[in-house]
Amino acid sequence: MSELISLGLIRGLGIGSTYALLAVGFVIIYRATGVINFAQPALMILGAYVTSVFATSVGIPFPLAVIAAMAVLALVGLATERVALRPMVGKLPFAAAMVTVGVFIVLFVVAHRLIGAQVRTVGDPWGLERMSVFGIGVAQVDVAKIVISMVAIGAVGLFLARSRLGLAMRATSMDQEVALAQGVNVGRMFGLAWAISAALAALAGMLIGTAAGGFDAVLALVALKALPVIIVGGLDSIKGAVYAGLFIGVAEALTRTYQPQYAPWLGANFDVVVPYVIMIVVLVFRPYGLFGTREVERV
Amino acid sequence: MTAAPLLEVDDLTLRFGGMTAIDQVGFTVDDGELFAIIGPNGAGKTSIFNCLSGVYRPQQGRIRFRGEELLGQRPDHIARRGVARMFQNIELFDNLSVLDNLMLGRHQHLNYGTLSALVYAGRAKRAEIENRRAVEDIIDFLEIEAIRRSLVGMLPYGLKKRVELGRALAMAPQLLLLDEPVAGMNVEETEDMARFILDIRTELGITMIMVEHDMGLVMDIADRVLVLDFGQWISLGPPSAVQNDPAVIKAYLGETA
Amino acid sequence: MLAIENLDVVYEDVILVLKSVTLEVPRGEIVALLGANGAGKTTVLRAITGLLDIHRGSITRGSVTLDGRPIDHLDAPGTVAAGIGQVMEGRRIFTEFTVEENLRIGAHTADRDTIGAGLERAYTLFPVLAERRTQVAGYLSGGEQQMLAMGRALMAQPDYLLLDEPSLGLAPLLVQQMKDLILEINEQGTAVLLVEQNAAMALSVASHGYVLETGKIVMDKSAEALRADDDIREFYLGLADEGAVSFRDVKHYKRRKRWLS
Amino acid sequence: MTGTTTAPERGRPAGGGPSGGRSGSFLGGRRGGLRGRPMLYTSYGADQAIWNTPAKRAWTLALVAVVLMLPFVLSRDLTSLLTTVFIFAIGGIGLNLITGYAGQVSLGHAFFMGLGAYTAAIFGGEATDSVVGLGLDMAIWLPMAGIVPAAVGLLVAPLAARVRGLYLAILTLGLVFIGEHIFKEARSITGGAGVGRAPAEPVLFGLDLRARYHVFGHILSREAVFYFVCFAIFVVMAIAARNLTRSKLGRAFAAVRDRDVAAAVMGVSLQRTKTLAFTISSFYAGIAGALLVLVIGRVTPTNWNLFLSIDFLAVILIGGIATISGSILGAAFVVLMPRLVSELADVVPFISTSPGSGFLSVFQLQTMLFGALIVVFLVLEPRGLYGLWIRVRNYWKAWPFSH
Amino acid sequence: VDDDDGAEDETPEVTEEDDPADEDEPPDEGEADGIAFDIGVTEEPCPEAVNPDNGCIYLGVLSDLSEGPFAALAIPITAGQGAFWQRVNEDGGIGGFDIDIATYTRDTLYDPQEHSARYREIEPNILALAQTLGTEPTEAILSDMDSDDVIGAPATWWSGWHFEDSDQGLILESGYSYCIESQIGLDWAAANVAEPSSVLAVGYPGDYGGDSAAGVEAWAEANDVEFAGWVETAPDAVVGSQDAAIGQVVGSGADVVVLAVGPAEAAAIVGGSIANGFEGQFLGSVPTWNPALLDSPAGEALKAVYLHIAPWEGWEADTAGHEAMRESVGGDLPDNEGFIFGWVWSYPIKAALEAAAANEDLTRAGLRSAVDGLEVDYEGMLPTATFGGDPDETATRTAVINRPDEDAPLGVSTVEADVTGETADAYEYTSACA
Ligand SMILES: Nc1ncnc2c1ncn2[C@@H]1O[C@H](COP(=O)(O)OP(=O)(O)OP(=O)(O)O)[C@@H](O)[C@H]1O
Ligand SMILES: Nc1ncnc2c1ncn2[C@@H]1O[C@H](COP(=O)(O)OP(=O)(O)OP(=O)(O)O)[C@@H](O)[C@H]1O
Ligand SMILES: [Mg+2]
Ligand SMILES: [Mg+2]
Repeated sequence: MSELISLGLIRGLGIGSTYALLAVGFVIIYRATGVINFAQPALMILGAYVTSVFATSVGIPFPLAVIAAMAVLALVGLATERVALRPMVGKLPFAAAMVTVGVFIVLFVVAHRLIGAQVRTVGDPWGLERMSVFGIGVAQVDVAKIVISMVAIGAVGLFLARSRLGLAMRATSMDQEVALAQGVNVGRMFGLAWAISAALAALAGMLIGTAAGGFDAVLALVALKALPVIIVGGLDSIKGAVYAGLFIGVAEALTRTYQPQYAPWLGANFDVVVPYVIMIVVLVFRPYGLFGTREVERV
Repeated sequence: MTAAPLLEVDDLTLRFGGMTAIDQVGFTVDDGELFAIIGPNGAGKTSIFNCLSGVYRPQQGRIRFRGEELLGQRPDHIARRGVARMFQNIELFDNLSVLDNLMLGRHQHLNYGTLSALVYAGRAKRAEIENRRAVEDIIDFLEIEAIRRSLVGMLPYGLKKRVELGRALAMAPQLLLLDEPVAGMNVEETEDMARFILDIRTELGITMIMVEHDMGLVMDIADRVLVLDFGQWISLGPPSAVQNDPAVIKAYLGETA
Repeated sequence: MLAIENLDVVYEDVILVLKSVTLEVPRGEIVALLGANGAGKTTVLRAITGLLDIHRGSITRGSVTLDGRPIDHLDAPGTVAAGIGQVMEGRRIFTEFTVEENLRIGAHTADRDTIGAGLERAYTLFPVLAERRTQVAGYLSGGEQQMLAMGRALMAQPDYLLLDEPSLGLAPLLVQQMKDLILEINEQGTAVLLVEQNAAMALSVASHGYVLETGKIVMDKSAEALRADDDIREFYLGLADEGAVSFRDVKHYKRRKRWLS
Repeated sequence: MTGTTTAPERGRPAGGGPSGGRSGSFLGGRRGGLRGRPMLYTSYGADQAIWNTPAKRAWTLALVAVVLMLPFVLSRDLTSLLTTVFIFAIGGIGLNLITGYAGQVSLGHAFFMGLGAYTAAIFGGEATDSVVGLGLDMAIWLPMAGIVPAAVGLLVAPLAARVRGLYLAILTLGLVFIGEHIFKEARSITGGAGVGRAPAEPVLFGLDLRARYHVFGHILSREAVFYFVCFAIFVVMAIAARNLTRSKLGRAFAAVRDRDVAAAVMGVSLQRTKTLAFTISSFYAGIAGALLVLVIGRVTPTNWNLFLSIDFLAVILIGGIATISGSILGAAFVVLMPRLVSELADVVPFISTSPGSGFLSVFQLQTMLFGALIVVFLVLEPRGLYGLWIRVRNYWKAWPFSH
Repeated sequence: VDDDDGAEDETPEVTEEDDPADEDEPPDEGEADGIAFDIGVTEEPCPEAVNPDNGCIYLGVLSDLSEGPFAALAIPITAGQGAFWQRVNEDGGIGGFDIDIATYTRDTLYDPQEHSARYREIEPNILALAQTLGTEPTEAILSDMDSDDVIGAPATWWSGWHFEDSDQGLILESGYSYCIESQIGLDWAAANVAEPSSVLAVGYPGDYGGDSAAGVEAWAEANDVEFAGWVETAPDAVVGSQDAAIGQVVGSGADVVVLAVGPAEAAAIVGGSIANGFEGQFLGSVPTWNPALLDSPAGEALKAVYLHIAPWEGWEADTAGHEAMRESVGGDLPDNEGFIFGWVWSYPIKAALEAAAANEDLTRAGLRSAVDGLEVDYEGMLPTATFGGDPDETATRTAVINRPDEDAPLGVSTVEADVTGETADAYEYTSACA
């Protein structure tokens, strides 16, 4: 029972909320620009690295280090958009997605170069500490993941739904030319989307980098898990990203807790493919994910 | 009127969520007729075309074409039965040449398989050449020889409309659906289009249904006119009768028709 | 006054679409711009509103001025701020936004007070929108969407309103209503540049008209003079000497008219 | 009806060229391509041919001659590299068929390549204690390496045909991950992760392709022998793909890509067309996978990952979307570029060839350049190398009137 | 099909060649000081020659030098080899030749495809491979190495390299195999920690984890102890986290867990298991250690319950080889133990070159034939090894047990050196363990 809760549910919600964080980053860029940002994993690991530098090498307090890292990554996102993605406005979304793959490759090399072959730690205060929630022992880091992710996502969601910039960003995503004609500076909206998304990636990077053995550059690939998440949730739905992220996190954690025992024939590390299996099942029934809007097919 | 009509639509109803786009509409179209559908914006005219060509699945009703039920069939099956159409917003393949667009209209007449396509000899080659001839006939008919190899995306609006008409003709249809063929055209272009439509009827003998807001055109060339409003049938008859129907004037034409 | 002088516009660096176009929209007036498909009418509007570059077009010669101040270097947000609103071809509303959100985004550059005033003006001009303020705009009928687009353009309280084929695809009844609306908006002090295929409608509201043919202004006359012009009557209004011609009697040969300017 | 047509000028297609062109028939001439008027065709057949101008024919022949000469002058290592180019071109053509022509973005190419490689290994590999193998001839295992992935493609297609755009891209990405898991677990076929197995034996009609042969007094290295075999396979498959794309199926692919609803109303079955695109593309992928592992020397389950799929997307994007020749150019670029960079590394400052020193290692430079070039290409020349080639060609055609 | 592939038309005219010698690429054959040589050996001095009068022997290095999974180890390994050969050159080289490994060092990312492409690239210019890292990548080039007569030193401890079947006698390994390693470790733990009632293996699939796990299983069988199973995991980059392994470790109830994973993964498993209430002992295979782990959240846990097994002693050991190695870097510390690995792994190639030079035959064939019966002196770092005999007799079966220690040079200090174990000694070595 306590295994179910601490290794299954809480761990699952913890990792799931980081998936949700990453997925929201994907969704924001997708909605603003119609592009899937494959550079997100590299931004994430750079975020972990910058946090690590601020918190362990520079030695500023951890919360400040995290905020500083988010700011730095926001700038990186802004710059990336300006240099590589802005010229792609109005071209095939698939080509623009491929540009982000190119950006990923470049940033990933940079991350490798910066992080080096050795492992690093982000300098988080949680470590392997545990705490008791309603009498059940859970890892502090899992609780931190859930709380921090949900607060960040909530803030971003509120911003998009309520603020004038949020409205303009959504308008941009629907029709760039018309948004321009309303006086919306479309370029700035793209930049903003990238900045927000990169900052969220940095936050997710920090949370994922809290692994007990530290992190190295290849850990970036974990961010790919957010891809099945956004498909299950629906590419353009923030709500979907959150629900699907949590759901997939828990499904994965339950699989890894119980599958080796109850369904060993599925093979070692089956949990790795669980998100994709869920995604395929969902797509069979809903080709636009659980919360995604159907493309209007009018002729 | 002889024998069974070419097309019989019965009790057609289409809903989107709570909104009823077509409400129990029925009509028939005879062989060789030029039938028009008019009505205010959002009356459901395009939706009827979408039901006829299988793009939308109406919730209820019957669509019989030459006695065969079309309802529930996939669009490509319906196309094979001989129903072709022009779209309200041009739906050409912008990245292909005019020739390829028209050859696409011949798709169902090109009878060869994948393997012979891979080899491109014998049957495939023969079929391509034969159908190319048919397409050249249409190019001739519509006077678009000069733009044969142009990419469609680069053509001006009026010519695009004509190419789209050509593509529908290439399908060698028995029923041709025209959705606002002269929208956005000036008088001169409208006259050209009217001429082509009349020629299609007299020279090729194809039955047509036309949706159009240009009352001048509808009243001049249509045989019968169906008027819809909010998805509902409000009038049907020859242009002169419909034109003076008070319900039509109130819903659609306004005081100056 | 909004003025265009000797304007040349080129797409993709090679396709010359506007050739030395000159036209003026005086403050508070309605000016019609007529022309066949592909003549370049929309391009004229894009040149004014700074939307050329996203269509890979550019101005190669000439100027666009607003009250004597050049505005051809401004981007789209800049022209909106300068007081030019526009309704684009084909309505182009945000289908997933509610009616009110659509209106609000039109006031993106304006301050809070203007938004309130703008909303009020839009809802009095178009009572039907007020009824549907919380509805998703995609479900409005074509005519209502057209009104929403006009309301949205008015939100920033522009001095000049550019309308691109507002009657396109509208039923005859709605064309009537559109005409009345344009007059009403104009009476409230907004100058209108009306781009139309539907010459009859345009010339019945405008005080002055221009005719654009393959990128050149071929006529520049008062609306009255245009209505009386034989060529305009024949090719734009579809009226022969004895009145309307039946489409059934159109002769089957090319009769493209070349204008002499 | 006109029997002759004159194509409009070859430059920008906009506007009207000379119309009619009936005069062409007076000039006679059975095959197209009259001297001095290369764009004049006297029959539809000649118009539709692949090599429809004498210049194209001459170029192609010259190119083939050079390609056949190369192994006699190049080192074994470079010969192998060029063989890899042919194999990547086969895979690239396959991906271009589905993604470039039919518009279905697939990140699953690596999975189908893996399937091909393992099918080949089952039919053509040798059995050991740990893995199965039938040891059959290449004449059997090579077609099987295409057919089995094609069959799997056929199975996957119904789902893939339902989802669109980026949803499909990520769905196919799922195939790669799930495939990798299956490859790791199916130990009796794949040897398992970290172990792998030997690939199929390249014995074609009883001839061992790993041996050296005397040909016309020359000795062919084993790399050269395999080079010729791969070249032959590549040529056949490239021509077949080119044929496909100019047939009704090619047009149907484009129609489904650009406007699927309209295509359906034209009588094109979406389901059938997408399924076909998937199946054929998987066939090409399978063949490429089976041949690729012969160059590598080992089949490992982790080889068939996202990055391999990305390499192939780079092939078609850098080469040129929806062109066969573009796929070939792209393959050459993707395979040869890293080598070029490492050759140049010595002259570039800050780049180390020894570990732990310098600003970037050669590999990092290669990878970074690869990424940067993808960005630069897509930003500057969306039609890729093929587009670049067209520009250069048009420039010279217009010479001396170019500006 | 109307194709124009002339290649197929030529095939009927070919005749198979009977002599497989490299006639197609006449090497710059030569002789210097009476020593015959062909490929990869020149009379010209090496690019940065220590002895400008010497000729040059070029050795290749195929390693994981930037972004592959083992780069953290591979970079110091390669540095260690560089230092080793530098010393050989400073001592006058071999048979009148200096040895160069820098010119043909290539980064292959632990990727078989890259490995074989790079092998083909450098093959025409090298005599042998000073390093070929990873079992899978090495197997990808093995058949080419065989036909090219290229021998090499591995950077892997797979048990298969002991066997002619698996390596064609081309691979000159040093030290124990993972399979023996885990047995010695368990023997030692049983004697010095506590007699276990259940043992568990956790590792990556394949040559590394698989080999290690086979040893654990063999040990359990030989000692009549429950084998709680083999938990297959993979690097964090693949599985995201080690949670799955942690869950199984905690649930297994094993007393001793043998780890064959990467350093970060080892730390995560040890730390995570302890945090979740696991109370057993961990033994880590050679590649599980990295000094940086002491600063990770798992540092304390590692110090408490983790012991590191190594094939030879750490940085400070008191042998002639260690002495020379420390001297080579002049008091600096390498990043990790990889440097020692690279150094030790170089001895067999040096011995082979010396033997070939003594035979006056530095051709590839000559070098290859020198391997059989070759005796390698490790200057005390390892017992003398012999190649070509019966592996059951010749395989090395000694290890060193280390523990994490902040104060020690590379984060570990020796608990006991020259460890042997009953089970390991008795293990019947007839084929690769996995
Ligand atoms: N795919 C769809 N989803 C939701 N509503 C739809 C869809 N297609 C059509 N409608 C609605 O159905 C109604 C009828 O639309 P339709 O396009 O048939 O009108 P129409 O008569 O062709 O009008 P117009 O003259 O403006 O073209 C409209 O209210 C429209 O908004
Ligand atoms: N982005 C573009 N790139 C290239 N050519 C263009 C582009 N946009 C328009 N054109 C061309 O410029 C010419 C003028 O187009 P424009 O849209 O201004 O005409 P219009 O008078 O508004 O026509 P319509 O009545 O169809 O709206 C047309 O020939 C059109 O093909
Ligand atoms: Mg309609
Ligand atoms: Mg226009």
